[in-house]
Amino acid sequence: MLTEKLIKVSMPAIGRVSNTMVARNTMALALVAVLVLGLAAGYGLAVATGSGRVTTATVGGSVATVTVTSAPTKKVFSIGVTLPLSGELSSIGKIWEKVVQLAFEDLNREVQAYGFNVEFRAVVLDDGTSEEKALQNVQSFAQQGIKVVIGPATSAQVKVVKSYVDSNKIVIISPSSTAPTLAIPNDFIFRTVGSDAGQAKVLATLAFQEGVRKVVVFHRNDEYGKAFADFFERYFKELGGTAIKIPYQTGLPDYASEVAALASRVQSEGADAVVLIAFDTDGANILSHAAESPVLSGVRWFISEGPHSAEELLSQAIGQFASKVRLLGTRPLFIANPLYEDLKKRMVQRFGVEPSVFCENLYDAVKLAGWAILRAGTYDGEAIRAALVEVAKTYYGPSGWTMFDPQGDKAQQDYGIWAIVPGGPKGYQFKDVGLYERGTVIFLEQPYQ
Amino acid sequence: MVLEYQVMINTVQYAFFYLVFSIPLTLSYRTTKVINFAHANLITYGAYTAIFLHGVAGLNIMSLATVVAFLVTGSIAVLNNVLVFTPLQRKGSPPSIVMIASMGLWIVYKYLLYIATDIANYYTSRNFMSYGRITYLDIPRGVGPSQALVAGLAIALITVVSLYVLLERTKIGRAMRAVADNPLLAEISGIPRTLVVNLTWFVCGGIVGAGGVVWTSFSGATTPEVGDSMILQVFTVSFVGGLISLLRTGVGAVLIAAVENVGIALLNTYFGVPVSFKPFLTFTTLLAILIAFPPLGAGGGLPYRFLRRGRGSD
Amino acid sequence: MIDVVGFVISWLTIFGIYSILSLSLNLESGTAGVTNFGKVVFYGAGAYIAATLTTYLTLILNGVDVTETPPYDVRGIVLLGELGSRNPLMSLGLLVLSLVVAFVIAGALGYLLSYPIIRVGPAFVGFTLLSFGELMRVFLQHYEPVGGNKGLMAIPTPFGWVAESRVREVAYLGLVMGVLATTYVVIHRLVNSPLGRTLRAVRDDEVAALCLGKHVPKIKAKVLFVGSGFAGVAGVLLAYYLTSVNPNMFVPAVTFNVWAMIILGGCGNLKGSLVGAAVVTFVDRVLTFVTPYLGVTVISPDYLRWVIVGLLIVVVLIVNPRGLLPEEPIKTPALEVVSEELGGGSG
Amino acid sequence: MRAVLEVRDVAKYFGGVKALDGVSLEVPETGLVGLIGPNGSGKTTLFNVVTGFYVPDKGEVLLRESDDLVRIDGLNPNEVFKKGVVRTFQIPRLFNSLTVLENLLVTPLGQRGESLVRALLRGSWSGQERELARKAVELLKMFDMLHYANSKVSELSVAHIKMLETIRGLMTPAKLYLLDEPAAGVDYSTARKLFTYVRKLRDERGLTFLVIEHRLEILMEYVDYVYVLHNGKLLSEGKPQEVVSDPKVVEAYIGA
Repeated sequence: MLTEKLIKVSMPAIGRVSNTMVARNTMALALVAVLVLGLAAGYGLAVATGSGRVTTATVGGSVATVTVTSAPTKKVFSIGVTLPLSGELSSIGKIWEKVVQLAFEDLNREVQAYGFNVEFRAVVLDDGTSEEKALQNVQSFAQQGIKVVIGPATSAQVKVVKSYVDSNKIVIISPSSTAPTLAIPNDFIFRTVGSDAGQAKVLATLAFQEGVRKVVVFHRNDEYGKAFADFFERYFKELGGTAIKIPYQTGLPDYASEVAALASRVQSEGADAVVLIAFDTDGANILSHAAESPVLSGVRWFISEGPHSAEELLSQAIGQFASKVRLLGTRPLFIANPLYEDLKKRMVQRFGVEPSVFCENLYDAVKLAGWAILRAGTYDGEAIRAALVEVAKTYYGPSGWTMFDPQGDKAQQDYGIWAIVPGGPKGYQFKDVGLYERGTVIFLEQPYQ
Repeated sequence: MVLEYQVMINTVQYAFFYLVFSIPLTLSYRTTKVINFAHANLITYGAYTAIFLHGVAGLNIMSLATVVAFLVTGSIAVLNNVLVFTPLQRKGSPPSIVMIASMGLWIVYKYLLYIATDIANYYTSRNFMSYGRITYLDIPRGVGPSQALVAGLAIALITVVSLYVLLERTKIGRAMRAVADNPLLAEISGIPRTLVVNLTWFVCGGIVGAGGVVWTSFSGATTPEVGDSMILQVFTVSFVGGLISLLRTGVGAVLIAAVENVGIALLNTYFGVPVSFKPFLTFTTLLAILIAFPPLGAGGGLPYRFLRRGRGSD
Repeated sequence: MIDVVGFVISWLTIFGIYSILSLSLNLESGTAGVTNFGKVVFYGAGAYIAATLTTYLTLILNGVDVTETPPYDVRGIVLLGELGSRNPLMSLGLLVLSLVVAFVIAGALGYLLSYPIIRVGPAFVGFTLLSFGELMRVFLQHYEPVGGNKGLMAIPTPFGWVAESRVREVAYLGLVMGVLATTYVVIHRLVNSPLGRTLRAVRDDEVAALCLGKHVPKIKAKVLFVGSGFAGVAGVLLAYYLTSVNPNMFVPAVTFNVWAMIILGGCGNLKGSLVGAAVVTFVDRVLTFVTPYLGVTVISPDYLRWVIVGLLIVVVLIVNPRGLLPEEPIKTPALEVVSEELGGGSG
Repeated sequence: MRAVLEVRDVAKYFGGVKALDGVSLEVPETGLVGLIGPNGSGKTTLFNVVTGFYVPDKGEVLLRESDDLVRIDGLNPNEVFKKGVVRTFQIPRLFNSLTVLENLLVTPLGQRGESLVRALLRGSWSGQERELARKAVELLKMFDMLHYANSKVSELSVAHIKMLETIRGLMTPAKLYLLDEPAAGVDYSTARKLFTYVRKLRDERGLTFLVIEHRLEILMEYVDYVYVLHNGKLLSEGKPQEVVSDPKVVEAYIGA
């Protein structure tokens, strides 16, 4: 609370400084000095909060205060969290930050309820969805003596930190990296989400079961999209269908040309469905252009987990399009899991946002990290790694059972089916309507009439 | 023809956007000789003016958004000129230094907008990092062409016609052209150069911002990166015009729009070239044009600098 | 307790890599006046050359059939992890090979790219190179032998065979500092020579230089060869440091970061490039120790950092375009001749 | 006397404007020739054609190479320089961030230290550098500018800037020096001094000059032959006193 106020007060002050410093030679230097002083002050603050017996800890978020009233000998464990608070994934990252806050509160309450006189503290850093920064953050954690890090988000970032964490024995738990190239045994990388291969299989089953035989796979031209599309193609062929892959470039201002090219291809190939493998921004963009195309409105649409929970998808145009093309998506989800429903409810109550993709995986990553540290009994990377595997064997959280396979990835990932249906405050809402069970998709309800 | 009619519509739509974004770039460079990186911000700020009006103030009237955006981005452009470009030019800094300064400005504006979206997100809990298409109340819709096409056509027409009238038919326009052709001479002959330059910046900045507003009715999801991810294409279009000719810039807008829409759709449908090659196509076109038709005159490389009027001809 | 030694090692390593980039950019843009906004092309080329050579050759020299098990495949990655640190001689040999090949190929690329860019005036050069960077990125994304979108990972590092991680980090830092020193000496000598004088002349007025018989396009091509070569070397060092490369690492923002360094330090002053790189990388690193305790969520410190960097660029250019450190006179024996004359005249 | 430079019927058009319209002239060896004419008469355009900035639309430019005259029109400016033609500009184009000494040292061709590899080996070029520096010092002494050797161009007065550009050209032995208004903006006595030096160089070293100058009263004192351009055409030529008394010239100047 206090720090938040401080920031609010000091921000305009900095603004004033930068406005008036236009013309003087010394002002450039002064600005550097201000920055350095600010850093020094902040650093002093950091040392103070780190070493003193502080009973109020600010955990990541702006309003969170974990008030702990216990004996002064309480042991404090810091856990590093590197999140994409800026950059490409920042809209998800902001929600994740709140999940982290909630997870640490829950974790602390839980361990203290069990009688442990310890406190876990999140050290949250922004990695800007950039590889180099992810490494910088992990190094910074390591230099602060932190042995367990939650994140980074993308596979590319995990790859960059891998060599460093392996040699410095720091446990990395990524809640959202799904690249199959990271399924490597005996390293310090753990992932609390199933790989893309699993979801691709579910999506292929879903599409085939819905009677679709020839699909165009429209996918992000990045590691996620490419791997997902390859797996989808493989499984869909095994089932007896045909898949044509069209990659599209990411980071474009708009995807209208891509969608039009997709429409041309769908028409010329006579495909009966489009499978879209996208993130939120590009997914929403593509869907809203597709909604204007008669060709694309005349085929079925299936979507990966990326666009799920993006606000832009709940517009009227996309909602209508969804029911017209009977749009169905898959996502990692242990459906009808009371813990997940509880997390969702509390996120809405507390922060006014619904959890986005991978929130439950992130939540469980935090919990697992905490319990693994306690189980290890010593704050040492190798011990924690061993303990983490053991803890995960019996842990059940919002993301379901969290057991790791020999590669350190989530062994059993359940998948749910989602749709966009009328309802909710925005007119349309996301709804989980089915689940995948032993090779078939079972619908709990029919979303589209 | 297997090409979807949407491909054609997109070509026209993109041509409108490229026109509205590139013509001011060419015009401002011609008059002020500043390669303005911060041009990207003008697009983004135009779009985000509309988005903030919609998301924070709840207004979805395009004509209002266009006027506000025109004022906002026009003022930004003038501010850039008064605070940065003019002082630098007065000190005799070479164009490359001014360009690098505009790069600094670009960074500042870009991240200021990010900060603004974060603050807006904090207070409204809406996601401004990626904002869905805005449906405006005051533009005809329903069956037929989309809102963006109507608005795009309108704004492109208004831009072209008003610039033509301004440049060809008014005193101010003649002054602008005089400053562009020979700043020194213009000043000697009593044209208030500072005023003309600032006016140019205002008009150019404003047009780009207004184009940004139209963008929000077109794009499926607008992000604070919209201007940045389009800036290379916009510069490519202006380069086709050699950064001098407004007419050739217009041709460039159509050319690049066609390459990016018809070109990639054809290549994908008939040759299986991945759609993701689209940026590759654009930049190859740029390089090919630069190599085949190097710009002459001030914009040209050393071997072409003095060939303003062509080798022996013209 | 904060691990100060670890901090210094990691900071100096990244400082070293960025310094090589900023020194080479300073030669091109500060001394010779080529506004190179495509620095990332050569940096990326170097990184990819190191990654490709090292991963493929490690597998091939260990008798692995790369057509069966390519290094971007998960089996290849696991194998690289096992094989990469076995043979010190091979690791070091691959390092030297990568450095040499990266310098030559990135340099040649720079030399060739001077063809389109001399055809366009100063206004277009920056953007032409910038678009070329995007061209390269799209190409790499689609080129499967270098991993396509996946990129390459588990790149065996030159000192992978050293058991102790701290020793390994220090050894790598030593390597980076060695390369940095070489770069500095080479570029310092180039600047303080008749060539450096001609470069500055070309920067000041290329028309006048042309009239004095200087083949300006060729001179620019030469400079781009050297500058790009060193950028390639910096890329090699980055690839080994991150042990992973992918196309999206090499976006224009990297170039702008280097530009910020040379402008803050002073265009044309080599020490300024070092200072600029040191300040920027140091502030970035120190911020990671501070920001978690600020509890900021409304305004990201990263955005604020960029706003300040941008403002500093503008302010420095307006107030004093020469940056924190002004350009130094060219040191050649001619100075001695003149001071003898001047001294003799007065005495 | 053999011609060093021969311009034959050269024409250059810009759009509809005939900047040069069939101009022919000759500059003899060791000549000190003036080129005059009202503003916009095509003097600088002629320099630009001779030095390779413009390709003439018509006609030839020839330069002596031992016993032959060879065409140099169409060559690039740097190639023209290598053939032995050095020019200065009406608005001086000096290297502003370099010192006076450095400006002079840029000029000489064939500097070993300009090669990429040799630049790294100081020993390979330092001898030559010293030699060139001594030459520069000698020239600076001759023009009384030695004490400015380490000053930046931006610190010099207009007169010194003009002089420096002329001296810069003298750093290399050339067949022909084209000086574009060397005395513009220079006070009377300095201008005279400058022309005295030029004449001395011509007499002592046998150099050849073609000089554009507006200040006829000074120019006429020094040159031995004058060409007059008007509206892109040769209006008159001859010895200074002949030209001055030519009624056509007088009319052109008064008319302008």
